[in-house]
Amino acid sequence: MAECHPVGFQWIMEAKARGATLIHVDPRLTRTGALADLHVPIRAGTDIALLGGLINYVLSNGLEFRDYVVAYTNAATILREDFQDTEDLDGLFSGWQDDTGSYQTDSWQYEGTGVASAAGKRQQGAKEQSHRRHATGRGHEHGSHGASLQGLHRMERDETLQHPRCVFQVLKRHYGRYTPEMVARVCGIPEDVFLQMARAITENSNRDRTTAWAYSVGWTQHTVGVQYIRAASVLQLLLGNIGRPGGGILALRGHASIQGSTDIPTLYNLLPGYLPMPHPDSHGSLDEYVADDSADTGYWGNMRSYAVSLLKAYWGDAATADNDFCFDYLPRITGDHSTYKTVQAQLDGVCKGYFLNGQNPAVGSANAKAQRLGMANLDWLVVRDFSLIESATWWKDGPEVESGEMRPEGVGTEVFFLPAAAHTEKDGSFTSTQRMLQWHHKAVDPPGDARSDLWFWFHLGRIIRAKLAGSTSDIDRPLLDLTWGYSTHGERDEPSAQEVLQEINGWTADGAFLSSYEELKDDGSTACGCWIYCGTYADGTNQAARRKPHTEQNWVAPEWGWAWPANRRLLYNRASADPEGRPWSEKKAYVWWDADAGTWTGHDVPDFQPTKAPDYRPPEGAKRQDALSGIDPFIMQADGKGWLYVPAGLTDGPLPAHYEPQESPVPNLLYGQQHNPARQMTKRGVDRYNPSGDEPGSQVFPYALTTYRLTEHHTAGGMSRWLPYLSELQPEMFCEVSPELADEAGLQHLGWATIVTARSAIEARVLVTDRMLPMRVHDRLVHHVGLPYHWGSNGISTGDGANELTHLSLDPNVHIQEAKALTCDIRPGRRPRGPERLRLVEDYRRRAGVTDQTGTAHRTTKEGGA
Amino acid sequence: MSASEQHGSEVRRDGLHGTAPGREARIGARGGRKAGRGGEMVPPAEFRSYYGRSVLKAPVWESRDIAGYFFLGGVAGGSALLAAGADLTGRIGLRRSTRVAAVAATGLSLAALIHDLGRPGRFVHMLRVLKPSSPMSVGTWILSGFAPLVAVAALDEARERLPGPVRPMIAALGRPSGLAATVLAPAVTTYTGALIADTAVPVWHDARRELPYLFGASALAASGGLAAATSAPGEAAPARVVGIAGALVEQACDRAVHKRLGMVAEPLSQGRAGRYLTAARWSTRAGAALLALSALRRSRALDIAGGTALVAGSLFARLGYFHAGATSATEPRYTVVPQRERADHAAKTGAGG
Amino acid sequence: MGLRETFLPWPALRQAKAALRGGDGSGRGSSARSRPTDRLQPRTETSDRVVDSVCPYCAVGCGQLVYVKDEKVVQIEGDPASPVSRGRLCPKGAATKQLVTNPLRETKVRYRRPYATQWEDLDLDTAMDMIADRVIATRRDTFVETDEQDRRVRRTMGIAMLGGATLDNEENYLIKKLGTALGAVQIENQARI
Amino acid sequence: MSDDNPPRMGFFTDTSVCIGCKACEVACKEWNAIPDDGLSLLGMSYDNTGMLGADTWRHVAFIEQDKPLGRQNNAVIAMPTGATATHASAEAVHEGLGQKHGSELGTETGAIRPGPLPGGPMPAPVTPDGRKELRWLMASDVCKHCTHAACLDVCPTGSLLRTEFGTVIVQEDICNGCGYCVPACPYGVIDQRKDDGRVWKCTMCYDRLTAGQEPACAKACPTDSIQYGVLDDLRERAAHRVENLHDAGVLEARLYGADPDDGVGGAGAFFLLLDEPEVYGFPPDPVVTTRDLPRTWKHTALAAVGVAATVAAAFLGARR
Repeated sequence: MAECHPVGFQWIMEAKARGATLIHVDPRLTRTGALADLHVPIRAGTDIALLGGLINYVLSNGLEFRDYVVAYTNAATILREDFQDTEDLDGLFSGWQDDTGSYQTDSWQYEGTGVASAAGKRQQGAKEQSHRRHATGRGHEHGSHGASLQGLHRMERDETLQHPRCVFQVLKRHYGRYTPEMVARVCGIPEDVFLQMARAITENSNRDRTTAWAYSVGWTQHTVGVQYIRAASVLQLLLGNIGRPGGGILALRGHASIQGSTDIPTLYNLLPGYLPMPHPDSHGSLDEYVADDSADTGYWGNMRSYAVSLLKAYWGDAATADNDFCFDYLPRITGDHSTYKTVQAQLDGVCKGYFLNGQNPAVGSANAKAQRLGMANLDWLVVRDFSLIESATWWKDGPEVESGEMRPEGVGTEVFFLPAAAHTEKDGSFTSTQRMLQWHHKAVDPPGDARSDLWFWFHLGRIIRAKLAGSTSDIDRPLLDLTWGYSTHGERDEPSAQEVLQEINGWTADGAFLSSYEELKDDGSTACGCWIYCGTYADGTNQAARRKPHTEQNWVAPEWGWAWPANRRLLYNRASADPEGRPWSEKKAYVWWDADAGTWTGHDVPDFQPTKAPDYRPPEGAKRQDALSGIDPFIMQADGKGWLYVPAGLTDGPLPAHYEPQESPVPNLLYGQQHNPARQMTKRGVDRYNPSGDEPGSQVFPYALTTYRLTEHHTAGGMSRWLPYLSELQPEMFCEVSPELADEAGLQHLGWATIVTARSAIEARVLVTDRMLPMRVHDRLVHHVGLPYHWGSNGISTGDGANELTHLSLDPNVHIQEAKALTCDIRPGRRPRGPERLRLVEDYRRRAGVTDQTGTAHRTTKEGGA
Repeated sequence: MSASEQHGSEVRRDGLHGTAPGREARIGARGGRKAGRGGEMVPPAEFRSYYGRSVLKAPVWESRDIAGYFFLGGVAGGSALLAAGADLTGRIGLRRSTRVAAVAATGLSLAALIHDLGRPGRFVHMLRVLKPSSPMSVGTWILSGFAPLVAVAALDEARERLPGPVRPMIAALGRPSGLAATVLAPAVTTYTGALIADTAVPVWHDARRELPYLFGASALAASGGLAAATSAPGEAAPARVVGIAGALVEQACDRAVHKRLGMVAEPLSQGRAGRYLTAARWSTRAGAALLALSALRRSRALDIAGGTALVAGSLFARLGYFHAGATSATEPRYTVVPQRERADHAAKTGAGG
Repeated sequence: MGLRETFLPWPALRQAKAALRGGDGSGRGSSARSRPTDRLQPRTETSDRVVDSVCPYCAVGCGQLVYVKDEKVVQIEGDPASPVSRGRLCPKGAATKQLVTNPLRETKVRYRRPYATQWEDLDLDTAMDMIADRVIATRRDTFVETDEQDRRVRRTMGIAMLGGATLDNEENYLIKKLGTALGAVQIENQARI
Repeated sequence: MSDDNPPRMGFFTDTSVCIGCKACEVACKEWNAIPDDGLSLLGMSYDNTGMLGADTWRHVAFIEQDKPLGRQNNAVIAMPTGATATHASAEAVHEGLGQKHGSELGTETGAIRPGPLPGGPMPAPVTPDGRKELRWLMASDVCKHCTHAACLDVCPTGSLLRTEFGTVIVQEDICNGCGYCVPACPYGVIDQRKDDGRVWKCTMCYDRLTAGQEPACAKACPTDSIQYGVLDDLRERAAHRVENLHDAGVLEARLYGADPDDGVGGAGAFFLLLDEPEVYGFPPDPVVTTRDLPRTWKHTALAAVGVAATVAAAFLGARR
């Protein structure tokens, strides 16, 4: 956090000044670790083993926050009899299908609920089909909500938590093998260090105290990335650390509006506000779409209002009840169309045109070579950035040109480079990592041809619409009916960002601005571009532009910017009070029930229906939020509970289990199953994998490799490698190794090293540092090679890109690459130039016996197949 | 222990309690290990430094300019004194050569000084203030007074070639100017010693007691040698005496520096500085011996050889001290070791810094 | 800078006066000041306007103040009013002025023809027109009503977009809106990476 | 200085909360429009700046040590470690950099010995007596704005001066680049910018101070490691801070430059350090050189008299 979010780190210091303990878990001692109380060195890619160890420590010592767990989580819920755990199947859950390489998830359901009980609501077949789909690559489609649950009232609970099939007992059994000794053997964390960490966390988690976890892509960029976060969720729910001040699991996101890019998604599987993109199998109409994805209970039950309002925002008057509000205008997704699939579509010649808006995949995306080869197969490419980044110039000076694999004269891609405007040159809002929208005002005009992306996309749409005007083709209707009348101003005809924000906020039929998503209607009388952002233009004022100084309001600072939803700063904050609505401790009071006033009150906007009393119990047949009781704080979930166990919505298991990364120097000690069986692989020549564990050839790539950022640079470098003031602080690519690895591999401080994987070979200057530690893992010693990934060949600070080495084995839920834990070899000296570089990699592949099939087996245990 | 540290902060219904600013964060306080081991410092066998980087900045001066400026200033001051003596004692030849030497050396030394400035055009800014705390400021003012005086005295030597109207004026001012210059001349020879002594450069600062004498003596050796070499043997006696006396005192001072400075004197005997100073020593000794011989034999050749050797010796000495200073500034041990000893001693005796 | 600026009133005289009357007689304080020093003012004071902004680097969302003079950004620093950052910035945030005023920024449209070895210049309007043509053509060529399994999909797999996460919400909104109307589904973002 | 001056302002740099982010370096450069000083990987941990100089007015030092930090548990003692790299790395850095200093630092890292080829004998990487500790110190260095400032004392043009805030600044319109201040500074702070000729150093953002604003570095510092304020207040706060850290088990915390009785009369910018000053590149016991100047002047005068007397004697003697 001190490395990549230094200004956020001031709050860690603030917490430390108030007596907090700071624990830093990382393979390297970073600038965070330098100031931590406890540094826990961990082998990259083993955090679930650590978190599982902590969960086991909590459960086996009875340290859970029992009242919280019973009331607010699904610990008491009983699971189906046919559910089988990794304990039973050597690392697989029940439902594994060898033929599809994925899980059938029926058996993961709660007892009494789920697929079978959905009859009568709609065609059973469609639901089943859809469910299968959910399990085979649609995990992310659920967006912000858990999957729907049918027959909630038939759900069985045992609040004594004794039933052998209740979630609590299943958890206990599942994590029973994650002992401190096992953590030490898998993660390389010495037992006493683990126990110190476990004590610190559990002693600090009770009625009076809370513990927070902060993570970043060190947890997400794995083939089991989603399960990393899930494991933290399980631990935090058990300890009562969710929805309470000082608790939580905080995603430290790395880009100014990366949260906004998810909320108002430029993601293939989502529409604004985490509405799923429709799928042809079960979304033939708006009704089917809503029926399939909306939950009966919880706030997600209002999905139709959100969807209809979005369609009204998109297509305005053209969207009517008669034409299903233009639902049919929406394109459908039929599987994974994520960015790495797009690269494959480019290689296959399917995808022909590509827009890069301030993105540099030739440096920043995994397997950079595949990215460039994909781009070389396009008809046209539009790059919008501040300078000529590697993704704009690969055709003339990329690594493939150097190696002779590519000649400019042989590349048919037509490339447009359009200079982009900076944030000071346009109005607009960023959504920060705490879900807060902050408006930035335009200060000056952009220079030369530089324009905002708002300008580019607005005018591109305008020109396209003009060129198509009069078209009678059915496929052009979505374009021509689109509401696209934003006003423009100034010499450059800059469209009004304010008007776009107004559309996002939404309005009623008579043009009044909405102030809350609770006002959204499903009859077409409201339009709203993103339901969770509804209220950001409440009262006709730009709430995101509010800047009341923090010194003039309380520490929650509700009048600075605007946080979704409904300006809540702490989600699920109903959980900060006990079931009766009193703070769990008067020392941790955040939101509480004011019985006299008959309303929830507190320091923040209560994340609950304001007048729903703690003793409210839903009547039979209640729907949506009304189906949740006064003690159900997790209002987006169908059962209102925090999910220790996920009965639906994940593709790779209802509980996190430790699997080794795609490439690991060791076999999985916990199970016979080596990898996440459901992980997504590319399986093509451009993306080969190193052998793992004890596979033959694995010793050719004996070292663990991890990638990261530095304080002084920004991701793929487009905003830092062209800046002298930042470049001089970290002037070139380097790798970090321990003195022990330096000795073993013959590396010299400040000398050169070549790092090799089955994909490529790069060179880097060597920093030999005590901050890297060898680890005793299993029966062997594991060394890490640390690589910052900022560099490429352009700009004033240059070097080889770490992403030349990374691969395209992905998390199956969200399709994120595993860039944080790989294997490699490292040798002294610079890498060979030109075609020799390819030969070196080829030689490594030959020695390791790498083929297209290496590392691609889904199931490696003999158990659990079907 | 602060209240917040003891009890932790609280979020009560009425707001936050027990907060403290982040700058009071107690780093590493809760790691659970025995405290203070980082404080149990075993005195390291070697001195410590930041990656062997220098603590000080070495002078940015060019050795040719600044060592040359010291040397030429010495020649100028000494020559002016010799010129006055020659004038008063009627040694016309000696007077002529020393007056010319004085003005030439003054001019060149000023040129060297200005040349070394980062902004030569701003030389005149030196005359904005007069700062007793700055030997360079004091020296500049001295030189500013000195230069016109030796210039007039020198013009007096070329009086026949001057245009008519100024001739009588120069003739009248020649001697008074030359004599007036002797008021400033001794300071011209020694202030440069104070100038480099008044820095943080270990060799220079530590030798602050000897440097004015050393530089003054070196000036005498150089100017005496130069005068002896450039005047008739019959008139050169005082020049020889000055040269020899300067040489002897310079040697004595140099020896005293080596002895008193201890390890900080190392750069004086190592590397380029060591080579210059060895050359200076032999050259100066040879020059003194040759002039002494000439004092007995009155040999023009011996005067030229001995005088030149003294001039060279003086120049080498300035270069030697210049480079030794630079080295002592660059090598952190000459800064750290004596200061560490001093600090440790002060800590032991409980004395303040 | 003339001598008048640096010499008058002559500091040495001021020194002398000060020595007599009390004050900076040593030439190390007020008597050595030059006129430009007396006139010094921070450019945060002399700017024409101050614009509220937000740091464009990571997602902490530090408040920034952008100082503008003569329609140029002359300084960017932290906004002390922000409850997030309290006026502080990291090295990247502190380098924001260099980011937006960097002479190394590209300000002209560049165009590379298929199989060409060099860039060419291109007029912005022409470029927009050409891009619009490419989008229309590719879309028309690749738009399908149904997929190979005869499912109604109404989409094009021929056009993809990948955005950085420094895009504003409003920009993302237009990208998704236009992209969706075009029938493009491969609309992706750094958020996935 | 007259009575209506504002109180003396200063920096307290508390290195115990420094996270080495270098925001101070960048904020300083942005505000003062200082040129970059070259791109080279120095290998001094994460320090690629090297030291203060004409183009670096804030410099963050990074020191990796095989030593513990207070009660911090870095787990190293329980890890299968071999010998520490800190000394060997420092050696390699020193070898590569040679005698380069100041503004030269930004240019090149010098020749680095190429490593041995693989295939040779492998030294045992892990030994029972391997490294047991680890701490990573970071510290942002800056001009000390000494009470008795040698740079200011020796400046012959009056370019350097003490402001009404008690800080020391260079007047860029006056400096003629004589370079005297450079070796005069006991901390090696001020330096000449080669292509410009003048000397430059931290001004504590004098222009900002005149408008009541805090210096750019202190404003940016994310963790308040750099604190700006009335010097007396800062000294008080710092003394309290040291006590607090000692309480917390960080017994090695000590102040540097806070003592008004030290060799420079106390620094206007002082530090809380976790090791001896020289480890960070500071002089252990700096003294303002002009403290000794009066005596030196006496010797100079005596020497001048000697010179005059020698010449006089030579002529008097020769007359005989």
